[in-house]
This record gives sequence, C-alpha cells and structure tokens, in this order.
Amino acid sequence: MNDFLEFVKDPVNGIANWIFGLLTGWGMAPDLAGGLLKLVGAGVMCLFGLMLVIVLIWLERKLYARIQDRLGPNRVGWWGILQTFPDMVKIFTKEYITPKGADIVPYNLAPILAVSGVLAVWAVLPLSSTIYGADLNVGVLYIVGVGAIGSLGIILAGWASNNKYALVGAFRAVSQMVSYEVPMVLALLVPVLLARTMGVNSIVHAQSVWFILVAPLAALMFMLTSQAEVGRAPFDLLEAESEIVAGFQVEYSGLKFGMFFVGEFLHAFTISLLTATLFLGGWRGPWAQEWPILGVFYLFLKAAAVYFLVVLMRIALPRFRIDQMLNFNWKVLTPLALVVLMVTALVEKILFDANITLQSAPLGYVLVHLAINALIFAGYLWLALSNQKQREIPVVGKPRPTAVPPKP
Amino acid sequence: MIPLSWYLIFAAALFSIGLFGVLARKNAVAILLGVELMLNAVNVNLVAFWRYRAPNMIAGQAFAIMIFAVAAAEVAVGLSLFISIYRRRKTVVANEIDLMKW
Amino acid sequence: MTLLQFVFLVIAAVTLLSAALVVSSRNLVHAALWLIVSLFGVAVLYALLDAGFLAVVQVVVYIGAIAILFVLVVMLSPVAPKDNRSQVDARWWLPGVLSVLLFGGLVWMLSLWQGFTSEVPPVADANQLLVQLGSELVSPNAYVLPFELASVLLVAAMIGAIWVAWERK
Amino acid sequence: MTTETLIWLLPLPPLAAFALIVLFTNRSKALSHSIAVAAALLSWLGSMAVFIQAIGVEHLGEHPFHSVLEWLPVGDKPFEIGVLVDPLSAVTLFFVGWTVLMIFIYSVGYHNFGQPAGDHDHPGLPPHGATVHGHTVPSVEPMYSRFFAFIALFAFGMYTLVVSDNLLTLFVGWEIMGLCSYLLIGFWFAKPSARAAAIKAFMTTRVGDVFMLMGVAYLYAATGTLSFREIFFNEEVLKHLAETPALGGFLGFSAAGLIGVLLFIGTIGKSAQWPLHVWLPDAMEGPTPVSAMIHAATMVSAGVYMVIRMFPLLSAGWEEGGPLTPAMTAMAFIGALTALFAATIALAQNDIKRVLAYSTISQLGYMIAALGIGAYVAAAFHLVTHAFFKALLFLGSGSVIHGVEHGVLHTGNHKVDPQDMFNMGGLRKKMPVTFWTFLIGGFALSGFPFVTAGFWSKDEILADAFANNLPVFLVLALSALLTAFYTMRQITLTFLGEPRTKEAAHAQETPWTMTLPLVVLSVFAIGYGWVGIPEGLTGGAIPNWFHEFVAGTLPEHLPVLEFNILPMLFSIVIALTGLGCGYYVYRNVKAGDPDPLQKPLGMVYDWLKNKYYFDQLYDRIFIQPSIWVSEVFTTLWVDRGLIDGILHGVARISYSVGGILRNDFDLPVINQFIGDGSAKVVRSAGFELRKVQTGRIQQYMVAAVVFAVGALAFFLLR
Repeated sequence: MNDFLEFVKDPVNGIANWIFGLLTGWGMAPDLAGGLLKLVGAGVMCLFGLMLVIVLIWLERKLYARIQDRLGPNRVGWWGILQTFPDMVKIFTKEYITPKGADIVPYNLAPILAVSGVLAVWAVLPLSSTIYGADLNVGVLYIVGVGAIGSLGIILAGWASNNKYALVGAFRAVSQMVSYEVPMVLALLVPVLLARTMGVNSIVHAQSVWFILVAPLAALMFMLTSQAEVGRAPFDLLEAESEIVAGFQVEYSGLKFGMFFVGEFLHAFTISLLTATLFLGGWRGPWAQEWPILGVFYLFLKAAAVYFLVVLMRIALPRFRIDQMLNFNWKVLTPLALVVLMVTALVEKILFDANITLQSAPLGYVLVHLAINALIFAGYLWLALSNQKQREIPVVGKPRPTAVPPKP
Repeated sequence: MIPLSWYLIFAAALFSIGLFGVLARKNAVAILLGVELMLNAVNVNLVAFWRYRAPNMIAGQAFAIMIFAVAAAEVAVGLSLFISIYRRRKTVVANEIDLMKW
Repeated sequence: MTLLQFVFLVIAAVTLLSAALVVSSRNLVHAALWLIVSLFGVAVLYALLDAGFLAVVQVVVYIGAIAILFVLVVMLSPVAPKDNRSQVDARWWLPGVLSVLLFGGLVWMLSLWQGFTSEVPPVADANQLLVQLGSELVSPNAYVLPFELASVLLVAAMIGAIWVAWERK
Repeated sequence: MTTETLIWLLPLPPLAAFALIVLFTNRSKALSHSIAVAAALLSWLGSMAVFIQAIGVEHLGEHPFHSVLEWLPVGDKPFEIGVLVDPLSAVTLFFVGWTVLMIFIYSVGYHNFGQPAGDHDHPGLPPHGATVHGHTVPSVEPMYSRFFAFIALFAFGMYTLVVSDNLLTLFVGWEIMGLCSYLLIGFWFAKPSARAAAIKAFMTTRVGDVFMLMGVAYLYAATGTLSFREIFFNEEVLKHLAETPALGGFLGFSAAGLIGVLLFIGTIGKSAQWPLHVWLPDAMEGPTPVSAMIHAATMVSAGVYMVIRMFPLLSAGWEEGGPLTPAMTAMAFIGALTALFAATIALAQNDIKRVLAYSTISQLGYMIAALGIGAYVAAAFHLVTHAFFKALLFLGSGSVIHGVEHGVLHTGNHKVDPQDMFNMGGLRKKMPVTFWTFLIGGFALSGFPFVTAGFWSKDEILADAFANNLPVFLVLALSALLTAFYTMRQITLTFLGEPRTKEAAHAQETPWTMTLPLVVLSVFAIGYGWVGIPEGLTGGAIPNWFHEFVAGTLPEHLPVLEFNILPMLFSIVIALTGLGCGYYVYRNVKAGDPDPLQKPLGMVYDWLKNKYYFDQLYDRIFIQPSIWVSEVFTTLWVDRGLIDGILHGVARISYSVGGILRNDFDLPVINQFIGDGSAKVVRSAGFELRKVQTGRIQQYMVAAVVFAVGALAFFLLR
C-alpha cells in the first residue's frame, strides 16, 4: 500500500526505477543502463511534447473560433477534440515537393532543426520537483543557446528553398530573432539575478514568492520578446501571408510543412512553460513537494493560463510593420530591459545589504521591487509620451478608389 | 579516461585545418572562416590545459571568454570590411585585392 | 575503451571532418553551415572538459551570433560567388604541405613534453567552478579589467563595423 | 563648520563670481550683477561671522584663528600657506566686508542698470546716454558684466590678502589687486587718458612691488619662513634679524632694517606715498566705484595694512621712546611729508574726485607717519575709520557727478565737465541724501570734534605724535588744518550757495542703489569712532575697546598713551578753524569766478595746481632719458652700428666660406658620389626587391608560416 502511494506520488520516477532495476537485473552494466534509460526518457519526453501539439492545435482553433464568434471544430470527437487526427492523416499523405535549384541537405535539415531546437528546451525544464531531464547549472543560458538553433532552421529553410519570398522571410526572421534575443536575454537575467543561479530548477526552488510579483516588467518583456522569437502574430513578419505568401516555409509541403507548424505551436507552448517556470513559480503549489505528480499539474495549469494570453495576443493584435518591429525592439524594449536589469541589480544589492531577502522579509522585499518596477514603468511611459511627436505621414500619391471600373 | 594528448592533437589538427583554409581559400569570407577554426583550436587548448593542469585557477576559462569577445569583434569588423571592399572593387577574392603592391 | 572515450572520438571525428569541409567546400553557404557543425563539436568538447558554461556560451556566441552572421553575409551580400568554381588557390598544395608540416611539428613538439599524457584531475564541484568563474570575471583582483576591456572592444568593433559597412548615398 | 574653515572659504565667493561671469553670464547684465552682489554678500556674511567670533575670543592675539596647509615642498620642509585672523585682520575684515558690499551695490546704480542701451555707446567708452521719447537719459554701461567680473576678482584679492597668514599669499592677493586696478582704471580703454592712467598705475606700483618682492625674498632667505606668527612671535628671530648686518654691513642697515625698508617701498608704491604718488590722482579715470574700491577702501589700505602687519619686523630693535629704526625713520619722514604735500596740492584742485584722491594720499601719509613714530594702534584705527569715510566720500562724489551728468544730458551741453566743482553749487537742495552723507564724510575727514569717527582716530595719531615726536606733530597738525580747509572748500563749492551752471541746476538725486550705500557708510563714518574714545577723556566710563582689542595683536602689548588734553584741544581748534576758513573763503563764488585763493597765493597756486610739476619732473628725469636711451643709444648706436656691423661682417665671411665649400666639396663629393650614388644603388635594389611585395595577403601569410615552421623545425631538429 505504502509502495503504491509512493508510486502514485511520483509515477515517472517510479517507472524509471522499475525499468532500471529490471535492466540491471538482466545483467546490464549500471552506467549503460542509466544511459539507455536517459535515451528512453528523452524519447518519451519528445513524444509527449509532440503529442501535446495535437491538443494545442485543437485548443487554439477553438479559442480562435470562440473569440471570432464561430464554433470552431466540432465534428470529430467531443467538441471536435479529435479534429487534429484527420488533419494529421491528410498532411501525412500529401506529396513532398522539392523545388528545382533547392539546396537539398539544408532544405531537408531545416524543419528538423526547427522542431529540435524547441524540443531541446524541454531538456532543462523541470516538470516537477523530481521530474526533469537535466539540472544544468547554466540552464537559462542553455535555453538562449538552443533558441539560436531554431532561428538557424528558419534561415536555412528560407535560403535553401531557392525562392525569393522565402529568402525575404529568412531575412526578416534573422533581423527579428537576432534583435529580440537581446532584450530577451536581458529580461531572462532578472530572474537569474533574483535567484542567484542559472539553473532552471534552482530558480523554481528560489521562488517562494512568484517572480512575476518581484519583476513584473521582466516577465512582461520576456513574454513579448519570446513571442517575437516564436514568430507568431503580432510578430509574424517572417511568414506574413499577405506580403510574402508564407515566408520561409513557402516551398515546403506535406510533413515538412507540418513540422514547421508543429514547431511553431510547440514553441509557443514552450515559452508559456518557460514563463510559468521562471516567473510563476513553476511546479510550486500546495503539496507539490510531497506529491511530485501534482507539480506537473500545477505547471501545466500555469502554462495553460499563459498560453491563453499568448493566443489572445495572436488573435487580437494586427501585424507590425518591419520598421515598427525593429523600433519597438531597439528603442523601447532594449533600453527598458537594460534599465530594469541595472535597477533590479542595484535594488537587490541594497536590499541584500539591508538584510531584506525573499526569505527573511518577503512582504517588504516584494513591495520594494514592485514599487521600483512601477516607478521605472511610469518613468518610461512619461518619457515615451513626452517625446512623442506627431509624425507626418508622407502622401505618395492620390488615394485611389479600389473598386471603381476604369473610365472608358 | 581521456588523456590530455587527445585534446592537444585534436586542437593541433583543427588549427592546421584552419590554417590551410586561411592560406589556400580564395574568398576573404572563407579566410575568415578559417580564422574562426584556428581561434577555436586555441580555445580548446586553453580549456584543456585549464582542466588538466590547473583546474583551480580559472585563467584558462577566462582567456577563452576573452577570445570569444575578440572573435565576435573580429567577425563583425571583418565582414563589414569585406562588404565595404566589395562595394568599391566588386570582389572579395583575396588575390585580387592587391592595391598595396609595388 | 570507455563510453567517454568513444564519445570523444566520435565528436572529434565529426568536428575535424566538418572543419575539413569548411575549408574545402565550394559553396560558401555550405562552408558556413559546416562551420556550425564544427563549432558545435567544439562545444561538446567543452562540455566533456567540465566547462559547461563555455559550452553554452560557445553555442550562444559562435552559433547564435558569429555563424549566423557568416551565413547571413554569405546569403545576403554578393561577396560569395554563385557559380561552382574552385574556391581554393591554384597553388593550394603549398599551404597544404605547410599545414601538415605544422601539425606534425606541433604534435612532435608536444609529445616531447612530459605532461602530454597527463590524466584529468578530479574536480570537487562543477557548480563551484561556475561560481568561481563568475566571481573572478568581475573581481577587481582578477579579471575585471580584461573583461571590461573586452566589452569596450566589442562596442568599438560594433560601431566600427556599422561605420565601415554603412552605405553612403 | 569651524571658524577656520569659514575663513578659508571667505575669499572664494568673489572668485567664483568672477569665473561664472567671465565664463557663462557675460551676456546677462542682471545675472552678472546678481552673482557678483550675491558673492559679496556671502563674503560679507562670512566676514561678519568671523568678526563676531573673533571679538568673542579672549586674548585673540595669543590664540588667533589659524589654520595651515602644506603647499609646496621646499628644501627639507614644506612651505605652508594658511589663513589667520587675529585682531588686526578681524577689524580689517570688518571694514573690507562692509565697504566691498556697499561698493558692489553702488556699482549697480552707478552703471545705470535698468536704463536703455545708449544710442552711440561703444565698449570702452563711458556711456553717452540714450534718447527715449525725445529726452536724453543716462544709458547703461556696455561692458556692465565685465565690470562686475573685474571688481569681484578685485574683492577676491583683497580678502585673500587680509586672511593670509604669510607674506607670500599676501603678496599674491596684492598682485591680483594690482592687476585688477590696471584693468579697472583702464576700464574705459577707448579713452586715451584712461589707457595712459592704467599703464601709469601699473608701472608705478610695479616699481614698489619689485622692491617688496626683494624684501620678501630676503626675509625668506634670512628666516626660512614667511609666516607672520612664526616671525613675530619669536623673539629670537626678530632679535637675530635686528642684530645681523644686512648684506655684510653694506649701507649700514641691519637685516630687519633692510627688509623693512624694502617692504615699505612696496607700500609706497601701493599706497601712493611720495615719491610714487603720481599714479593715484590719474587713476580717477576709472569709474567711481573703482576709485572708491581702489583708492579708499581696499587697495591703498592694503599697503598700510601690510606695514601695520609687518610692524614688529619694522620696529625690531626699537624700544618705546628710544631712537627710531631706519625703516621707522623713513616711514615717519615720508608719511609726514606726504601728508602735508598732498594736502597742499588738494587745495588747488578743481576736480571733485582729484581733491579726494590727494586727500587719500594725505591721509595715508598720516597712517604711515603714525606707524613711523610707533603709534601702531592709532594707525590701525585711522585705517579703519578712513576706509569708511573715504569710501563714503568717493561714492558721494560719484553720486554728485552722476547727478550733474543728469543735468548735462538734460541741457545737452557736453562741454561742461560734470566733475569740476566750479560747475556745481547749490546741490544741497537737489540731492539731499547725497549732501548730508557727503557732509558727514567730509566732517569725518576733517575731524569735526566729538561726533565723527575721523576726529577720534586723527586725534589719537596727533596725541601720539605730540607725545613722541614734536616735528612730526607739527607737520601733521598743519596738514590737518589744510585738510579741514580743502574739505570745506569742496563742500561749499559743491553743495552750498547757488547753482553756477544750468547743468547743476538740473541735477537729480541718484537711485536708491547708490544712496543706500551712502547712508550705511555714513553710519559707520560717525559711529565707528566711538569704539576708540580715549579713556582719559571719559575717565574710563567708556572703555577704549579698539585699543585693547587691536593692541592684542602684538606679542608685547603697547601701553595706552597717557591722556593729554592739549593735543585734543589743538585738533579741535584746527578742525574748526579749517572748516570755518573754508566756508568763509568759498561761500560766495559766482559762476566764472577764479579760485579766490589764486590771487593771494600767486605763483604758489600755480605750483599747487600743477602738483608741484611732479609729472613733468618725472617726465624729464625718467621718461625722456629712457626714450632717448631706447631710441638713440640702443637702437641707432648699439643695435644698428655695433651689433649689425659685427653681424654683417660675420655674414660676409661665412658667405664666402660657404661658397668654397659648396663648389669644391659639396657638389662633386657629397651630391654626386655619396648622394646620387647611394640613391642609385638603393633604387636598383628596390626595383629588384619590390617584386616580392605582391600585395596578396595570403602570400605574405604563407611566407610567415614557412618561417614559423622553419623555426619550429630548427629548434626541434637541433
């Protein structure tokens, strides 16, 4: 009974231990067995992530529809929950088209990179106090690093397709992703600073109070910039259908296109997970320490909440123009992120010297940080509004009626 | 376990390959790629020496980080130079950029 | 042969092979892509050497910034020729011989050193190493000056790069 | 903040004001004078605070406020500079603070702040007036800000001088003031006369300063220190100085005597004593606040202040009642002579400011003479009272001139000199405030009995002279009589009777910025005397505070003089007589009348009018010969004849030698063989070698690597 309770508390590690015991019992060397187990674990994790996408797609379509006053998928399964499966079957059976003049290896490598770059993030995400891939002590930096692989995939896709639209999409992708990486890293440094560690699990452990209360600005900026990293609306310039057809993925078909699709959805959910982990206390919750399986539940609950916001943003906001996108990054986010980081570091140091920490005096600590954040934001708004100039929009030609037949 | 010699031989090989690239490639960008390989070889050496000979002194890693910075600076300046050169002379082939001859 | 040695050999082989492709491939974009593979191999080697931070920084800086910059320049600008002409000099054998000579000389010279085959000493705590690196990089007694100089260098290089590549109308 | 810190800070606000005005606020007149006046106010506040602190300390002389800093390492010990406030500096600070502040405020009105810019005003010329609605009104000074910058620097110099604890920083302040007086006298530099006056003042004082610097250097060489405390409070040093013969007995002076005389020459220059007095009357070319600042309150006082400060050194070896030291003799002689001599000249001057200028010289002579006969406290007392009433008189005269200029602008007749007293008269009714304050100042100057400050200080000098040195007493008494006479002459001509010109009839009272300082200063011109009433007169009912306080400066306290009613009666009689005569003689001067004195004095009047022809004398003795030496002797004979001749000879010889060398050696050997030959060799070598330089970077690199591999191989295979 007791064993059963232990198993229920932490089924994942329970199964892993059971298999480990089974393998070593068959006479396998312990480290080989451990390595094998890790490989299997990674496989399961990837599979889980990919499966998750099925739900995510349904969820997003449903949300989309409801917000646009439609019903959305409602035929296959309960509330259309199985709608994704026929879609999958359809996409599996599509023809693979490889354009002439494409660079074969990068062309085929690109979708793989796009998905694997996202999945690599999962390696350091602690799903619960005991369930995680690797407790890397440079976890946050690792997340930033593998983000580069994803953008590499997009660039390769754009270039290798030998298509002008795709290339333009790739250029946009690079300028957007490389630019937004700067404020994203700066925003990520804030929780690192507060927790005094780069290990993701340690950051979760340090959040006796959710960091979104201590560093709301950093959380906000992380959410915005990671949206840009994903390349979803309002930052979907790299695939902007109305301008460059589908951007970098224009020449892909069938499952290759599906992989980009999966990568995007998974990425969106992954950043929700990351936001939840770094700013919303991760798997922390009542009894999560004793019942690790509860932690998984809490984490996904929080991530779902964030994901809802992300989807809402995608639905509600129109696309940026490219100059607006770059201006927003370099003239708004980056300076703000720098200020937030420096001020947070300063305040943290002062509070630390005054012996006010998250552990010793949580209320005062949080209030001081909140006030500072509010102050920065207010100051920034004031600056931005006072410097705002009415820019004159140059009139290039006379406005032309769109639906008037030409005069004879 | 892995002896230090493996790393050193690996670094020497990487360095030599990079050197070949620097000396033999026509395109200036490719030369820069070779330079990157050489810098990486040096970095591997630094880190290997740090780990095997003086793990308690952090100098090896610190130098490696400096080299990262230098490499980034070098690539940025180098590539912008090539772009600028291309604009004026319509080539970045190293052997054709020989204004500085007699 | 232990697992680690096996891993090392595989990674080293991949790295060297892709490095060779970097210097020999005719398509510059491919060369840049092979460079990424090679750099990734080096990052794995860093991880094997217990320098996890450097490994990640290698990925962030080299692959995330430098290599992407290469790829971008090669794709974007007309500096890379679009045809498949040979990308090495006609007299490529001379550098080749020189490189081989240099490699041989280096290995020989190193083999004369008694520390050539030294084994890896145990290290207490990898976490502690990271903390030590972090504190020494900003400690006035250690590397804060080089560190700051490096940042100044980066800024100067960035401004210089923008200035040089600026297209003046 | 400790008092010492405050003292360190005292000179700084004016300096800051100078810097600010010069660097930033030159364009804004209001800002400039605000900064300057604020700085003067700050320094005034500080001075008053220090003064109040100082009078609260018992035996301030033994325990002054003193603070030193190590400044320059000199030899084996650092040279220290510092600040010192002892009783003498305290009373000096008191009057400097007040007069400087008053003059700053006065300057605002004097330079017509608030008036429109002039029609034809030109920087470097006094403003000519502006036309508003057809009326001519005074116009604002075009270089207004510049004036305040200079005058602030000037105040900085004076404060530095007063608070410094050693001769060197004192000398620094002294020289800053010298520079500022040059700048300010020549403030209207487009006027040739102002230019000449500035140069004259600068050159003349320079003569004195050089001697003073020699004295300072000698003192430092002899004692190894310039600090006042270290020299004066050290019996041995003074004794040693008094007994050592100077320069190995040359001239028969002791070291103290020679140093004293040299320093005193500095004072002669700065305080315009005979024979270096010539610059001061000419210095009236500057704006009137400058005249008040330089020639009454601060700069000429600085000279007297310095000799009072150096009195222990000057009197080293002198016993009370004993024979005077050489320096004291010189001071007594020159002081008395100057007092009388300047007073006589003042009799025959018509320019209102010039009379005051000679009066200043005369009064300074009083102080010097008093010091010469050992009347230390009396000299200091007269210094303070004189500063107040002379500043008052100068500012008053400026106010009068301003008023008459108003009349000149009104009538438009610019031929009328607004400074000539014979063009005035009857201003009493037009300018009541100016009249009453001027009257107070004038009475203080002439020593009107009992109520004025001048009476008490002058009386103290006369009493001292009466007791110690009868000839000096007689000379000083005579000059006191003359002083009273010319003062009354001035008042009568200016204010009393009827206006002698239309301009005087249209004179106007000046604005409050000018009259307020007059009122404030006249309070001191009366009241300040009461702190030094001889105890003998009141039977000790009122203590002679000033004597007790200032006498404490010296290590040995000078005894209070036995009260003697005789000299006091004498001075009362003299003052009243002089005033009465002055009024009687000048009461009925009509427009166009000559000076009533001209007839009875005859030749002498011309002498006086022309200042004993001193300027002409100096012209003959010094200026003409130097012009001759420079133009004829040096230029024509030595330069053109001798030196040029030698040079031409040398040139001819070198030319011919050069020709031989060139034709027979340089061209064939060096040029053709060595020069061209080596060039040919290098050229052909370079022609062959340049093929190596391909401009291809990879070839260079290959070469470098070949060399590196070769070196590696060399070291490995060796």
